[in-house]
Amino acid sequence: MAELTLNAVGKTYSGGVKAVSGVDIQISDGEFIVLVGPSGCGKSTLLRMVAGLETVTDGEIHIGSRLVNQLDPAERDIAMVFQNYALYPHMTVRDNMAYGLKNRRTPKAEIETRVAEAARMLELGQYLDRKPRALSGGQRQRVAMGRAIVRQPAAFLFDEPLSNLDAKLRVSMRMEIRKLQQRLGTTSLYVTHDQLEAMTLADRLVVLNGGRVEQIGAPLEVYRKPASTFVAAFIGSPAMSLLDATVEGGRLMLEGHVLAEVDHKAGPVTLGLRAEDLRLVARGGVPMRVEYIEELGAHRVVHGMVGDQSLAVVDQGAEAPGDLIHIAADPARLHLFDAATGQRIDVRSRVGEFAR
Amino acid sequence: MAELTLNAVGKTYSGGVKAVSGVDIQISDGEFIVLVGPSGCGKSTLLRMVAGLETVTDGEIHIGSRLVNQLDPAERDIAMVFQNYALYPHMTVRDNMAYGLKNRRTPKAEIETRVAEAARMLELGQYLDRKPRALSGGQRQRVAMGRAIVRQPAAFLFDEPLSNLDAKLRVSMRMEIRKLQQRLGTTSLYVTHDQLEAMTLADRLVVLNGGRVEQIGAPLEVYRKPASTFVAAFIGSPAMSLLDATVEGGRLMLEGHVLAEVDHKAGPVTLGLRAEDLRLVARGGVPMRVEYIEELGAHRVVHGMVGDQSLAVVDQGAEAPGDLIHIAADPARLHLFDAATGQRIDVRSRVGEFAR
Amino acid sequence: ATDITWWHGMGGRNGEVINEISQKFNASQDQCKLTPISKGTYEEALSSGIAAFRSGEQPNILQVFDAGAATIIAAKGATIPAEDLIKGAGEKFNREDFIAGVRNFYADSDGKFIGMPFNSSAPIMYLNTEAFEKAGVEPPKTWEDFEKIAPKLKEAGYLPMTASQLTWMMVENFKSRNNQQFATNNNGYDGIKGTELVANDANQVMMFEKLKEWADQGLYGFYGAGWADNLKPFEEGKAAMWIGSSGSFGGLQKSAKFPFGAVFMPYWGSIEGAGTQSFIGGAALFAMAGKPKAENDCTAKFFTFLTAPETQVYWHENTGYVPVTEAAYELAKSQGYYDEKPVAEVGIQQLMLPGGEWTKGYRMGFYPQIRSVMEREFNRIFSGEVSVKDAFDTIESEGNALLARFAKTAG
Amino acid sequence: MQKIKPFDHLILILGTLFLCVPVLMALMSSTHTAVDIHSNGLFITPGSNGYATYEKVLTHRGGFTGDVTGLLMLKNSLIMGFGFAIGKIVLSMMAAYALVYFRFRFATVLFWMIFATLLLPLEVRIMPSYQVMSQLHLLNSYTGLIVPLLASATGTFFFRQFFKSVPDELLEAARIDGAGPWKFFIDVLVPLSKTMMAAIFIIMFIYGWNQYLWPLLMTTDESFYTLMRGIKSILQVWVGSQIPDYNEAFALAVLAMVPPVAVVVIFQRMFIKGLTESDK
Amino acid sequence: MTDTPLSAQGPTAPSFLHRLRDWWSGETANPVKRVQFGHGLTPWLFVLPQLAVVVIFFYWPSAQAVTSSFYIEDPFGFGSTFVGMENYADALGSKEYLSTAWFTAFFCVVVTALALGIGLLLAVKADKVIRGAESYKTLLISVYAIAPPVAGLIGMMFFDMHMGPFTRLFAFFGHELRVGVDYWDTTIALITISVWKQIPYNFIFFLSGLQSVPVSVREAALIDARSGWRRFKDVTLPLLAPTAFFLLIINITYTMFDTFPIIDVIVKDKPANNPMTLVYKVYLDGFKGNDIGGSSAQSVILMVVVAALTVLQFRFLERRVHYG
Ligand SMILES: Nc1ncnc2c1ncn2[C@@H]1O[C@H](COP(=O)(O)OP(=O)(O)OP(=O)(O)O)[C@@H](O)[C@H]1O
Ligand SMILES: Nc1ncnc2c1ncn2[C@@H]1O[C@H](COP(=O)(O)OP(=O)(O)OP(=O)(O)O)[C@@H](O)[C@H]1O
Ligand SMILES: O=P(O)(O)OC[C@H](O)CO
Ligand SMILES: [Mg+2]
Ligand SMILES: [Mg+2]
Repeated sequence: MAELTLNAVGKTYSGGVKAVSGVDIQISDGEFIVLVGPSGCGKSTLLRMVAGLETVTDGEIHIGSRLVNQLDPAERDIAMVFQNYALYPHMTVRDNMAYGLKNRRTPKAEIETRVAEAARMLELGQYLDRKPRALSGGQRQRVAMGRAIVRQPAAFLFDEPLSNLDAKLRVSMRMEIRKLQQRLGTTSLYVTHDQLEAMTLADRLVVLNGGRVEQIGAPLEVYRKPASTFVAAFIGSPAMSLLDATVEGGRLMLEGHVLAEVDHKAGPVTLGLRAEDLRLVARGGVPMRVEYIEELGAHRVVHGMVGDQSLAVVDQGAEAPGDLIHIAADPARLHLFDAATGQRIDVRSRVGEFAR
Repeated sequence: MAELTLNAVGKTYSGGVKAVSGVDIQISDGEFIVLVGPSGCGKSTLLRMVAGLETVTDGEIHIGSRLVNQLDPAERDIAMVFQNYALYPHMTVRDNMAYGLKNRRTPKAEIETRVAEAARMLELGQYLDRKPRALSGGQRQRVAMGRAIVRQPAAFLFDEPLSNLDAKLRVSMRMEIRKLQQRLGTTSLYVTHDQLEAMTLADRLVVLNGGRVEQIGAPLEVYRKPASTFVAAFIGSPAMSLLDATVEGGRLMLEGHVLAEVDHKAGPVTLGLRAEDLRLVARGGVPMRVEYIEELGAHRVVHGMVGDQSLAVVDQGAEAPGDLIHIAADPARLHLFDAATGQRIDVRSRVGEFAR
Repeated sequence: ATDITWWHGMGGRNGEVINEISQKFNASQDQCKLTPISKGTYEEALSSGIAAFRSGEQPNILQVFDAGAATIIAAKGATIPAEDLIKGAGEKFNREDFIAGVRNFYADSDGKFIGMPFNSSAPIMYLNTEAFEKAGVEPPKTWEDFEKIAPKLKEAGYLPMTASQLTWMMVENFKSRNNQQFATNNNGYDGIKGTELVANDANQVMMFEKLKEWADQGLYGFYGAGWADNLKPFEEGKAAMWIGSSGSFGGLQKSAKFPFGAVFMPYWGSIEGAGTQSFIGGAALFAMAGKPKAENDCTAKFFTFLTAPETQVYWHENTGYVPVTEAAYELAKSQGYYDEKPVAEVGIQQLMLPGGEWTKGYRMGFYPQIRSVMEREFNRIFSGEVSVKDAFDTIESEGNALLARFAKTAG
Repeated sequence: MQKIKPFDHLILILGTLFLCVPVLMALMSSTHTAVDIHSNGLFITPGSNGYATYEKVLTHRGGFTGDVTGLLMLKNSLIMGFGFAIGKIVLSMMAAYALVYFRFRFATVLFWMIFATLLLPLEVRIMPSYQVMSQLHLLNSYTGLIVPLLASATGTFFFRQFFKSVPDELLEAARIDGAGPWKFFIDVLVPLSKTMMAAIFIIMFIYGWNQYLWPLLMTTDESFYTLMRGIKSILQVWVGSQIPDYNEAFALAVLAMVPPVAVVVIFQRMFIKGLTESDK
Repeated sequence: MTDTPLSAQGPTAPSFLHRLRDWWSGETANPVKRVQFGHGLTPWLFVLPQLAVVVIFFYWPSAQAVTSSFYIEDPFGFGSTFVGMENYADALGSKEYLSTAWFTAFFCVVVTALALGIGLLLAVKADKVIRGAESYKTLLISVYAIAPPVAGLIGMMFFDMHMGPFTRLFAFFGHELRVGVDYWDTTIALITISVWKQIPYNFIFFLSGLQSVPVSVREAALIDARSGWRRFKDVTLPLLAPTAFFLLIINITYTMFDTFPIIDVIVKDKPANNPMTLVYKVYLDGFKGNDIGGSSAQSVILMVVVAALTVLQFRFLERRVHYG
């Protein structure tokens, strides 16, 4: 167990591709950090640099107090869980788990205890003598976890460990991972591009975009105060609707409707609205033409157009496509972003419910 | 475009495995039917029998008015989208789409128009000359769709077409499929094991279990009135909590708490509670010990124990693990199932809010 | 005991007889122990011997077939002349003990034995006795006789003649039987440099023109270069005559289901001085150089043992090859072997016919390749692709080119 | 569901006949006498000489020493087959491993150097090869018989393709588990390659088993005779004046087919699968 | 879409130092594996055995062959004359050599085409049938085990001029088959036997190739096309291309090199004017004719031709091959 420090870490692949640049992250002992971001943003590269599977071309990585840039993966005292498990297909579950320990010359008795303990924890006891091919996806996933736990490493690294599982299994496995990590208290770095997974697992989220850190923060903080339109659109489901709005004389205007009073200079801004922050009002509000509706059982997501910009609203009502409805939101729940840079604008005061 | 009729359809594999039995489904022209069910329940088998990729060992399948049991797949006038796309890797996107038409001796000009139209619809225009390997997952998925729609067949068959995509893409693709099907009005049979997908897409859901039809109905009907504990647990996320309860003298009891008055004979029953139907009450209600919490941004799912049975509640509050909270629900939202058979019990009257 | 090895190119029954003879030799004395080793075919044995010699791994004795003789004899340092070897070991040796036809083939121009003649054969003409009776004709002595009787045999429903291995029969032994020059430089005996083939001379061309003519008239059947393909019609009783090896006698006894006899291979009455002996076929044994004296002495001892009448007769009767010494021939005769099997005597008698200027043999390098050229051209002659004259012009020019190449190998 | 038409079976039956009838005739002919075969050609029906022939072939003490029996030849053929197949697998797996799993200068050059050996078979460079062997004092040894044949690229090529298809993550997992190059090779790669090894084994076994010219040149000791050499020495007299013991040659050939066919039949499933796996 | 392509930043050119380091460690832009073991001695230890065998038993003798090709040499090694390119000139200038070369090319094309074609046909059918598939496979593969000289012998007997069944068959159709005498008749025999011997090999590989074509792609084709032939031509065949490419190279190597025992048997040791391949000629002139210089020159020519062919195939054909 240890701290993990990334200091201005960067990676340029030999072809010249700059996959990661200037990443600074300070991870305290026992913390669960989730790296999120769209495909190709450098999550795996970063993780693999920590693991020692890729050379670090810029910056420094410390595990505990050791500078590990030059160390072999095996010397870094980390364990990794791969997206496709990467179990050794010819070894039994037991041997898969024991292999790393054997290579470290752990005494036999000790290996047995640790494997038994991990198997108990992961409820794999009855499968110890099976080969991976005779296991279901979820069970394989747990073996991969087991292989990591028995090692009792300084840090766990996970690269999209759940993305090969079906939706139902994914939900139950992510709970198990969380519980396990809390029990063991091992520093963890977890990569995913599923934002729901990111939200539920992380102590802190690191949102990556194009090889750079876009925002670091607790999940709810990131959810409530996205630092940029990129983060805003990436975190939350359905995605936050982003609309073009303007500030005119301290008033925030959307398609000709005044939404709120804001303390910001005049000009175009990007307005972010989460579907669950909006509600229907009988009269007033901003008019929206209903386009189509997703019935999710527990609630429905109404998609529609305000002017020619699209917007989603969560609702329990009974609108049908084609209806004209009126929506409103608490001004405290509006998000404003710089129209040019996409950076969050924290306005000092907002007044009134939008569109009286 | 046509109706699709399955009449007592069954399938016994040559090994003797009975994968599907006695399935009756009547699909009207233009309807979108989704087959759901857990892994191995026979969804693919059923679909493949309709496609003609598996022999039908029992019953009859009609497409339009034709009995197709003995017809070759190419003669059935259906198009299929496979889970792993099954694109021809050596053909360009254009050729992939055109191939089925060429084989039907469609005139060249006609082929071109149709491919162009499909490409426009699916925003594939700029990729027409690429080979599948040079496309991202989502783009491949659309090509597979394109290959199906250019054919203008009597029916579309989809076998888990989205399960290889990441969560975000899956959401956007499922909307596109729905829109497309509505625009084309082609009868569709869609297999998935993702219940969210099933809910949002289907005109009617067919829930399969162990090769038999468990329930057929509109998504909300299935969601609101699941015909069995199997359906109840399968449809809805988080899954409906199922708890052991008893009816004693017309009163429904859970762990010693009276929940409602029901018109049902005394004895054990299974009680179904959806997380979003429950709410927290300051006092009274059923006490629940909080175990852990999933923060989903828009809301949180609180998991806890009532006695030794687990239960999930959707909430916006601020409880922490270890807290004792009290929950209540509208009796109209309770689901009762026969403890032995798991079949839904429709009780005639229920009185009062549970646990005053 | 001193160990010596013998590499040979014989298989089947012949190979077994070689083993038997070796065992007899080993049993006959106790200073030397001989081990014979089969190295595949004649060509494979020669090539193995060459490869081994270049690496210093050569055997004491190497069997080399007639066509390969020039190759090994030209390589002066590769062998010890058999005569020197035997004399050096203090054993008796007399050239005159050998029958006339085998005396010169493996000797140098002075008549000194380089190789030790061992398994010798002669080309003879086998006859289907029934056919001759049916047609009421006598076996031919000359080709002129053949021209007379052939149409009658044909009338009697037979293919008058086939012949195996035309290079051996109709070129090499045509030269020998008709006492014709085969190469300049005394048939190649006098030196490698400047030796040229004499192939497109009038008589040689005439022989093949006749053959072609007979083939066209159905008097002679040509079945390509394969030995057995030409033999088969005779075995099946369809052909009345077949020119083959004296060594084929053993096989024919098993495969021919009719009485047959044999006569000398015909010559041309029209050619002056014709009717001489034939060249020997088969192979000889060469003592490889580079071996210690003790081993060489054993080799010499074995050569002497080989030429002993008893050994020769044993070999002769078991394989069909002819005995190489007069004494052996006499022994076989005295045992009444030829009364029992008169055909077995034809080959040796033919080898004992009087010789002529050109009958002692020929010495040409790369001769196996020259044979290949001839075989190719013969096929073309009989398929009508080329005229006989043109074919022999080609044979001569390509053959001379090969001989010139060979001359360069001497350095 | 693809409908199987009788036509498909017809083609297969014709193909099987085309391929197998000659083999069947070899088997049948081995039960006739040599003279019968010489006069009548191959037989499709069994003859009466089978027992005698096979008994002779198996127990006849041939050769100068009388040690050359069918069983001795069988033993040597097996040594050739196994030695070659195993040697080939070991060498080519190791080489392919280095080429695929290591980052080192010249890997491409080395691959082409090894691949080039497909261009010139042993038969064509046989004389210089012999000299090399003699300079290395390897004549008359199993080493000399087997090792030079190993200088060919097929196996390396096969394994290279296969290793390329092994998921990258396995190596990564193993490295994190502390496995070095040797441990990874022995603990992970070798066990994973089992089916591939079976496939290569059969192909190479048959290749080694069928060698003729090289053993002929390389060995002078009768104790190295192989079945193939036995067959050839029976048949070689056909170019001359004798009747070869065709029946014995066919009998040896039939015997020579037994071990490879047994290997094929036993490993067939693995064989096909092994070859397939490289394509993934 | 969530893709944020990094190309927006544009790939920066690697510094000279980077490139130097990469060169030194053998790092290339397209490594075979994402992660590889470092350099050092270990990889050499692994290639060393194979490398040693290849160098000692391939390159060393081959170098000797190249050297010999510039000499005319006495087989026993007593004398040799340096003749420069004369051996090459002799070979290339000879009509026979050129006609042998043409025959080799023709033979290569026909045998490869037939062996691949029939092997493929049988593999496709065997892949399709279920009943009896195992027996077909076993029988077809077993033929692979038959010894080459015996294969040759059987072939020779089938084509025997006097009693061969094929000779009778051809006679029935009015053609007198004279294998060993007539050039083209011999060609027919050579092709038939060579194809026969090679079919099982191709069958094995095609069958495994077919089994690796994704089932779902085949099913998609089943829905798209009614005609089995079209499905095969448009979908199966292109997907088999990698296997076919591999087999093409192996088959060409086979016809060029490994058919020589068959030729040897069919021409009964005496080629006369029968067709033969270049390798047989090398063997004939070198091993049987003891002309070391000439045959070395021929084998060098052969090596160059085969190398050129291989490079051509890799450059022009492999590009069309679609790999997974
Ligand atoms: N070996 C490599 N050589 C060159 N570029 C590479 C290499 N590996 C990755 N890249 C590039 O680096 C960038 C980051 O890749 P990385 O695998 O880290 O993305 P990721 O965030 O893990 O994406 P995903 O969610 O799809 O797994 C991508 O643009 C990718 O194309
Ligand atoms: N070819 C076959 N032979 C024998 N049994 C089979 C065959 N194919 C499928 N089955 C069995 O039939 C049952 C239904 O399989 P099917 O593929 O239809 O399931 P599914 O509902 O599509 O599952 P999934 O969600 O995992 O795709 C399973 O128990 C399976 O094991
Ligand atoms: O078969 P043989 O031993 O009689 O030899 C025949 C010829 O002379 C070989 O060149
Ligand atoms: Mg990644
Ligand atoms: Mg399925």
